[in-house]
Amino acid sequence: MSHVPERYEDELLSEEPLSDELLSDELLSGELLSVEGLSVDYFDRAEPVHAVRDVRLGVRRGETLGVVGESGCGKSTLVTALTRLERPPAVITAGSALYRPREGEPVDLLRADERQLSALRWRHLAIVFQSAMNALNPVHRLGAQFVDVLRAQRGLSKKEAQERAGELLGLVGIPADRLRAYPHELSGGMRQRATIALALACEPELVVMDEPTTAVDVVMQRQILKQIGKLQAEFGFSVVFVTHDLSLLIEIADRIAVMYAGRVVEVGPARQLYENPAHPYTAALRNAFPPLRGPRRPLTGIPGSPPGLRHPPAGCAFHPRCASRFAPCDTEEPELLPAGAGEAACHLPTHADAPRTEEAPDATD
Amino acid sequence: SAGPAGQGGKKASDSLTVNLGFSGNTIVRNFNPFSLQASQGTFGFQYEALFGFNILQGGKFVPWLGTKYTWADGGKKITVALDPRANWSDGSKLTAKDAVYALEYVKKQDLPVDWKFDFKTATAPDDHTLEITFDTPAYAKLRNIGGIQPIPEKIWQSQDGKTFTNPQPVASGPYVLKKYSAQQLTFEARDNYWKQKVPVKTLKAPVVASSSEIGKLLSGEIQWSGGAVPDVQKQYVAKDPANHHAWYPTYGGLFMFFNHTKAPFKDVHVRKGLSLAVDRTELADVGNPGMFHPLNSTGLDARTQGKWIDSAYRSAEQPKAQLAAAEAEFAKAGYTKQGGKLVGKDGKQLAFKILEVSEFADSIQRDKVIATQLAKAGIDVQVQPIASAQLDKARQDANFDVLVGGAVYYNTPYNFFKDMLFSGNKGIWTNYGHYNNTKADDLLQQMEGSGDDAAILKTSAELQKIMVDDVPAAPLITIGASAQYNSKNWTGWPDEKNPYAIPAPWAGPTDMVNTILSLKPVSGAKAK
Amino acid sequence: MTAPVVPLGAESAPAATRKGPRLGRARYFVRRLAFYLVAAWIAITLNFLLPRLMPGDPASVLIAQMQGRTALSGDMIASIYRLFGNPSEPLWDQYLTYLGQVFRLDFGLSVAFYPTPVWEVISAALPWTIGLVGVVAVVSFLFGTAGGILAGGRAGSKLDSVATPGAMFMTALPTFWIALLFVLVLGFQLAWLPTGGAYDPDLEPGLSGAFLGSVVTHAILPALTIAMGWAATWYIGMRNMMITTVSEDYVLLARAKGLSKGTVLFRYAARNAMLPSVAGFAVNLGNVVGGQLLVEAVYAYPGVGYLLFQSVASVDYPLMQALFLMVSLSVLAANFLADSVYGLIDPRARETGS
Amino acid sequence: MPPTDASKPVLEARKVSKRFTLHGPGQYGKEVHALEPVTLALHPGRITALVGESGSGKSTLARLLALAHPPTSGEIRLDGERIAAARTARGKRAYYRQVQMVFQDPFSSLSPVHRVRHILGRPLQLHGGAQDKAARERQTVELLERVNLTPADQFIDKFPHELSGGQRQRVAIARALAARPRVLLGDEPVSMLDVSIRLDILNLLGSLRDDGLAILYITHDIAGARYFADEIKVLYAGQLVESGPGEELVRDPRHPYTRLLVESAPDPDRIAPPPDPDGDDAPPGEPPSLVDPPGGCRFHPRCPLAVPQCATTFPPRTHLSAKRWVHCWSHDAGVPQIPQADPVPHTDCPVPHTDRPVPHKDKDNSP
Amino acid sequence: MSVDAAAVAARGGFRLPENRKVRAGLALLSLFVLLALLGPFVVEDVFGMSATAIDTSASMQPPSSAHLLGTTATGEDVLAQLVVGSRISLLVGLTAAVISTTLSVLVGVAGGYLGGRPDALLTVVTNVSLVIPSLPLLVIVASYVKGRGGWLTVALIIGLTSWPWGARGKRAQTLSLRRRDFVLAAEMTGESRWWIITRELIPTLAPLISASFLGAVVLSMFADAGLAFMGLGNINLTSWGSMLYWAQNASALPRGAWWWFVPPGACIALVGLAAGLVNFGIDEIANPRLRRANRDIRRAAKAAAKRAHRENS
Ligand SMILES: Nc1ncnc2c1ncn2[C@@H]1O[C@H](COP(=O)(O)OP(=O)(O)OP(=O)(O)O)[C@@H](O)[C@H]1O
Ligand SMILES: Nc1ncnc2c1ncn2[C@@H]1O[C@H](COP(=O)(O)OP(=O)(O)OP(=O)(O)O)[C@@H](O)[C@H]1O
Ligand SMILES: [Mg+2]
Ligand SMILES: [Mg+2]
Repeated sequence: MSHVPERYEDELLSEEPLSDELLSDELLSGELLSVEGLSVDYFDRAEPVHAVRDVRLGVRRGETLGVVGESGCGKSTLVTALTRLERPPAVITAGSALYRPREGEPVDLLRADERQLSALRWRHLAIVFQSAMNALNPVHRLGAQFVDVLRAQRGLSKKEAQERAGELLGLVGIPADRLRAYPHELSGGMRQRATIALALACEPELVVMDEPTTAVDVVMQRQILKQIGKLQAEFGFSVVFVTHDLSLLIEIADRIAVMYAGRVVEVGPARQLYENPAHPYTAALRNAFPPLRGPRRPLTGIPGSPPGLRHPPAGCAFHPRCASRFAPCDTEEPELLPAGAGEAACHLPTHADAPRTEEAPDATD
Repeated sequence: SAGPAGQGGKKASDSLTVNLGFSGNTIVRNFNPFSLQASQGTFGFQYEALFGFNILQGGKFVPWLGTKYTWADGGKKITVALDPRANWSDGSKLTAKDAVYALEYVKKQDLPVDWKFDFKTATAPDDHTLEITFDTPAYAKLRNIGGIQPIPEKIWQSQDGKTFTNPQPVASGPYVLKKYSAQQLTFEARDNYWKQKVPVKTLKAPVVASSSEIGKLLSGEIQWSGGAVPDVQKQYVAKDPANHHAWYPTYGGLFMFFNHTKAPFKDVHVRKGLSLAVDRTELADVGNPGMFHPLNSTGLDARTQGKWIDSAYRSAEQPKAQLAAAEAEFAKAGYTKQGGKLVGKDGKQLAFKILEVSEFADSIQRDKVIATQLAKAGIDVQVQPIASAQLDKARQDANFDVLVGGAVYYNTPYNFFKDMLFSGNKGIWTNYGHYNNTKADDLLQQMEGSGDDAAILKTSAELQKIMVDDVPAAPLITIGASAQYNSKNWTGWPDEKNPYAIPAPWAGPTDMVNTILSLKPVSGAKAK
Repeated sequence: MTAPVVPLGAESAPAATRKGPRLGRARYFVRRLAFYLVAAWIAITLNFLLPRLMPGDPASVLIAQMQGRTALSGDMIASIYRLFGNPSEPLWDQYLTYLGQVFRLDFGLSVAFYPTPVWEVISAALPWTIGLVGVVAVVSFLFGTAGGILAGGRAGSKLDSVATPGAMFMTALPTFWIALLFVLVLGFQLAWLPTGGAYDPDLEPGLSGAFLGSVVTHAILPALTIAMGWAATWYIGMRNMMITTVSEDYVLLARAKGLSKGTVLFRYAARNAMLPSVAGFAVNLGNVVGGQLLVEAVYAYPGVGYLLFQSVASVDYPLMQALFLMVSLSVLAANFLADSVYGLIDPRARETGS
Repeated sequence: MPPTDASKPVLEARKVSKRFTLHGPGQYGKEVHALEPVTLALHPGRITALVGESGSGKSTLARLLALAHPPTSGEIRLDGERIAAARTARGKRAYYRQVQMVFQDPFSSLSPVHRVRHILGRPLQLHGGAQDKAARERQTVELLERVNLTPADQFIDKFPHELSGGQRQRVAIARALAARPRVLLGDEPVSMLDVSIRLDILNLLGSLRDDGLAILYITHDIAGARYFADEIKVLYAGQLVESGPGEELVRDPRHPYTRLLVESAPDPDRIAPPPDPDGDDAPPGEPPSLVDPPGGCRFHPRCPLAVPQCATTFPPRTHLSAKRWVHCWSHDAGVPQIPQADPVPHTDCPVPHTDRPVPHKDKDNSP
Repeated sequence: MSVDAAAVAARGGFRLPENRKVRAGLALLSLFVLLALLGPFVVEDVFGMSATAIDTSASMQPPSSAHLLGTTATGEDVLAQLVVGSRISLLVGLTAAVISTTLSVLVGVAGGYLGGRPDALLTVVTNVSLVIPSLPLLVIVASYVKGRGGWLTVALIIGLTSWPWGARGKRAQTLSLRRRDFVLAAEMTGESRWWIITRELIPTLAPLISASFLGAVVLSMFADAGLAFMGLGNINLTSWGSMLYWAQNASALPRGAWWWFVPPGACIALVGLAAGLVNFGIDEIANPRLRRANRDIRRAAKAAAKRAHRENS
């Protein structure tokens, strides 16, 4: 509801208007959503968890932006902060997220008050969660969960809302008579598709999907992805798609942001990322997925494990696991700089004394 | 509604609220005078007895329905004259036939009434004369005879005395039941009461939980009560000395009963030792300091029963514990003190239990004090609370060590001693210890046939000697009929100066009714 | 050959199982019912065995006690033996006659309230308990739960930081001791409220305003005493459930949908968080009948709990036995009801075969 | 250890099936037909992958093999000998000395209250004959080193919650190895781990295979199975539908379900979007209810090739080559059971898993 | 409330939890245990006070320097009684809790682990015992055996009537543990059932068992006090419950003798509070969402949020 846990909210009600220069500057880029310097901490103990650190990210109209990273690298924290759904100990400690709707004024989501937000919610900004079982209210019928939002956000009558809900379910291949079912009476795949239909209820411009298919089978996953693609083509919304399955993203995303230890370490077009990763982590990640086709060859994972975010390693957070680390990696934090068609936060391309191997040792193909 | 307003506003002086001490928190609508479960208020206020004795005045005769009695045939025949004014609450006359009917009724149905006694014949030569004959001299039954409660035949003839609950009694007493609820009985004075005009028009008897008794007394919500108010002088009287009164006249004594069928209590030295080890002054001060005092060693109370005590024993009292003397007695029984413990020949410490009724917290408290006192003599005493029915059984079966209990006085010491010493009373009231002494039996036999005080006093002296020398039970302290009353609206209560009745609202019918009929409204109270 | 096309509707429900679920549900229900019948039978049997297993031969104590008070007819003695055990009869025969007597609800006469039949004594006390404890149960549930919803919905708010430690403290206090304190302070020292009984005995029981007012003022202290502990319990349970529920994905989704705060809090979070409490509440209703033994005793409130207290004090075995049976059976009934009704609030519990 | 004969199976399941009886409200007394009669053999030095979607009975089969459930029908054979449901503690111990399991979730498969020392020490004591403390200690260190938890003394005194997921899974594997088993049953042993760690663990298992262990590898991930296993078996709704060498099966799936599985798997190398199995946008349906499963081939309601026969009779096994078979009526329509020539040379296990030349095959036998 | 046993156990074996509530609760409890162990010696032998010495001249005295907590109606020293009484009260509480916890662990864990017929049987037994109201049963049984036996009898009765809730909870916990693979893994290691129950399940459940044990101690102490208050305890013993009983019977309440019944009740309440703290603490360990960050952290969070807000503008 607010970007600070509710208990701090009272003190933050005063709102200052956006500065003009920022607006005009950003408007040029044509991005639907521009995230700048976003940091999120979990204040649960004396030492907070720095779950998202200084993230810059842009979502273009109509595109699918994939966000990938290992477990615990801050993907969910990032998207919940963006949609202003962060849960209590999470505090947004810096940054802005400028949202430019097709009509109306741009809004900085991170500073929008409750009123502004509820105007944006679901009509502009919808979300799909990982586990559909948990995302649907178990004690309400499926229909009711469509109807309440349609009535609240679109002002439809109950009857109209019911009809519309039926149509929406139809979009994802679920017969309208299932509106009367309780969530537990639906199969996992149907529930997941239902939540996607729900996300589209108010024809939003941006749909954030946090691992929407991890709980379903590959077959069902494929089917759901196909449906998302079709709906996206039809309605033209942008998708932020969070997953840790890089091979899946490469297939479906236009651009991919790779996260590691709370930071975006590389962003770029999907194909480029696959074929020509700029960051050793991206390369290593790619190589951790055995290919479905082609010759079998020995693969190795990434040695070590992701760092804790309470005390992320100094310098590049990946350096303890990186095979091509060199002098500055453990002290200087690399910035996200243009690399190829995208950007990467790595010292390798920018430092003169970087070890000049053709490629990072793991990233051979 | 808390506070004095509960008395009923402007008509305050017409009514009085009394705590009759209903057992349980609800009143059972049972006014059958032959049921021992009869609700309080059945006797006295409604059913009346023939006559009574005021033990506070040395057993003075108190006429009631019967105005006088005469013995004939050496105690084998008694004639009671009935008050010709006596009538029933429905207006009809109460005659000697009604008394005869009650006697026959109880006999025929074998009802468990406490005044029940054996007789040969009971007749009513005329409406106001009752004649009862016996096979043996029956002087000692006078109290039971006085307790006879006549009943109107027309109502009772169709009833089973065991089960009839008699919800709306027709009786001869000053009050009739006006309203019954499980929480309160409301009595209304009869205007056709035969004896006199009834001063208190409305008598309310609500249920009062013992925990709230003192509060209600203090607030004036109840004006007459007989509960066990702890430290009544400080807690009640001192709070308003002009109006709050507490008088606990002695009506009996508290005794430590030994089980005479069981070692080591068979040994008189043990009994004496135990008796010597008790500190009676301290005991008297437990709970209600200043209200009780140590008993005379004969078991009688020197202050109220003094005239029956043999001159040799007039001042035989043992207020303080005499541990050295006790130790000497125990030594005679083979007990020696070793390291603070009184140890017998078998090497074991003298140890026993005092059984006590579990509901009586104050009795348990008192027993615990005795236990602590005896502990000083090196004896291990535990108090064990048990259900009263179980206690009855334990007494009957002589299945206990020591009990502490009360014995009550009557018009003469005969009943007292018979209760306590008669071997035929083993296990029941109050020869709990199964005391068996042929000499005592003979003496009692002798006394039963004597009609005059001098003869009674002579035999009694010998019984007193048995009490002192053989200690069948150890006399402890007096017991008093606890009564608290408020003189703000009503005066004329019995007190030390005018002990015309025992004022406890649970006392005998004549005492209780005598009290209520003697009250006078305080003139100022009406204006309030 | 054309492949059989799978119609979309085929996903909706496995048609072949239409008959199945109902049968399954019936069997499930029958099993629950059987369980409660077994439990009832065990309660009844326990009631039979208790006095027979206990030391002190209650039957003869009872007979001795009754004989001290009234002349006992042969019938009554027989009845006492039936209920409390006759050492001379084989246990099995005793059991059968006992069962017969139980089914006729014949528990004999109360000792403490002789000669009132036990059931009459109980039925006089029952309305008071049901009235007092029942109202308190409902009210404390509503208050406790509502407080828990508000506090749990906004963990860390003022309400939460004040009420939660308070409630924790409340649950740690022995209820009868609170009753004692209330009696001392509110009853005696401030004399604000009556501390004994159920109404002013001067008043005519009826529907008069004065009488009802008196009933209410007499009920305030006992009610408050019981309600504080219960409400605190409900509060804590609800708050913790709420905190857990509020961070469920479906609540987050409801927030994401831009629904109003109230809708999110109540329709989404509270409704789900309440499920365990509601289940607990129904079970708790069974305890209503048992009353709040000690609280009723402290306030001398003429309900079932106090009755039990009195029956214990006056060793009224017939009354004790009947009370125990009655309380047991009501708890069973309430549990059975709770089991059966739970499906109404939680659709997952009324499973249709999947 | 008995001599390892690569051609003879160590552990076999012969026509085992499993039904579970349900107890909840609304389904009381119903049965889940979790596994239809399935035959499967594990060979020394060979990894057999079992692939199938969720609920297809993979874990059930693994648990039957681990004697965690008694089979409803069929039998389990160890070294050709029938294992009567080992009830006694001795019987169980003897069996578990040969067969061990690695579980999916390393977070729940290690007791939270014991240290690594205890977790590994117990099986060593029970099975390894390491009775005295010193021997136990030594062997524990060896085990830790074997699963690359070095230096071992850094890990030996830790509680599971002090370890990362990958480290925990290594401890779990070490525990399984402590009994020196000949069979390792892995029920999705890496699916809960981060991608970056998965390969390490799989490579570790691969090296154990090279030591002669028979491994059952259960997974969702067909690409992983191809990478790692020697042969793949595909389970659908409790029925084994296809089996074959991994590479070949993925390249040339013969059962319509296998094909669907392969086509659905993410594949960055895919140039064109996968052909829609139904030709249009209709979703390919969902796995059937196992309480009330469809008759015949359970895939028939979703199968694009289904014929009426499919709904009534489960197709018999069609051997496509010595190592490949499939259960599908489309392969049984009177055509010869075994194709005349099998272009894929089958070297017997153990198969070197590196750079095995896989001749490309264009021939497509599917209808 | 369901608490995940393994989640609790996973927080570090048997070490003292860092949770403040747990620590405060345990500290308070240790204080009372210490009081019960040493208090009577100190009070009786060092200060020469007596819990039973009667002094009718000093009855019902409010706290003074001679009697720090005043005296009873028979002039006993309330402080001495309080200290001496702590022993019996805790003894009854502990013994009853040991009995009921042992029973509940045996029944619950065995049932949950063994499953099948033994479980069905144990479950029925538990559920039946559960629906048979324990308080009236307790009271009635106590009234039958009244006065026979000492504190042990009372403890026994309480212990034997109060196990079913615990058993149910432990069974549920065990069932959820049973689904965890480490139990299966232990079986596959070749451990015996008994070993698994005693070395795997019970240790894992240990934090919960100890929390429920503390709960049982408190409930037993409440029950003991209640029984004593009704006069169903052994009145020769001094316990907090019997103090309340005597106070009630001597009308301490209407007489305003708060010093007589407030201290024993407060002691019981404090022990209750201590166990409550431990329980709430354990809940928080198991379910971190219930935990509330301490004030410093909340302040830091607030400051960070504010800063972010300002910077953007
Ligand atoms: N409530 C919380 N309190 C403290 N730390 C938290 C909390 N929630 C998440 N974190 C930490 O924040 C970091 C990022 O968590 P997040 O859930 O965003 O990761 P993720 O990338 O979505 O992981 P996954 O792939 O497992 O969903 C993790 O290190 C996690 O431990
Ligand atoms: N103990 C059980 N009682 C009842 N049904 C069971 C039980 N165990 C498994 N099943 C059912 O048997 C079927 C097969 O389950 P199984 O766990 O073997 O599937 P799986 O292939 O391992 O799935 P996943 O990939 O989700 O682990 C499922 O429908 C499951 O619900
Ligand atoms: Mg996430
Ligand atoms: Mg599985």
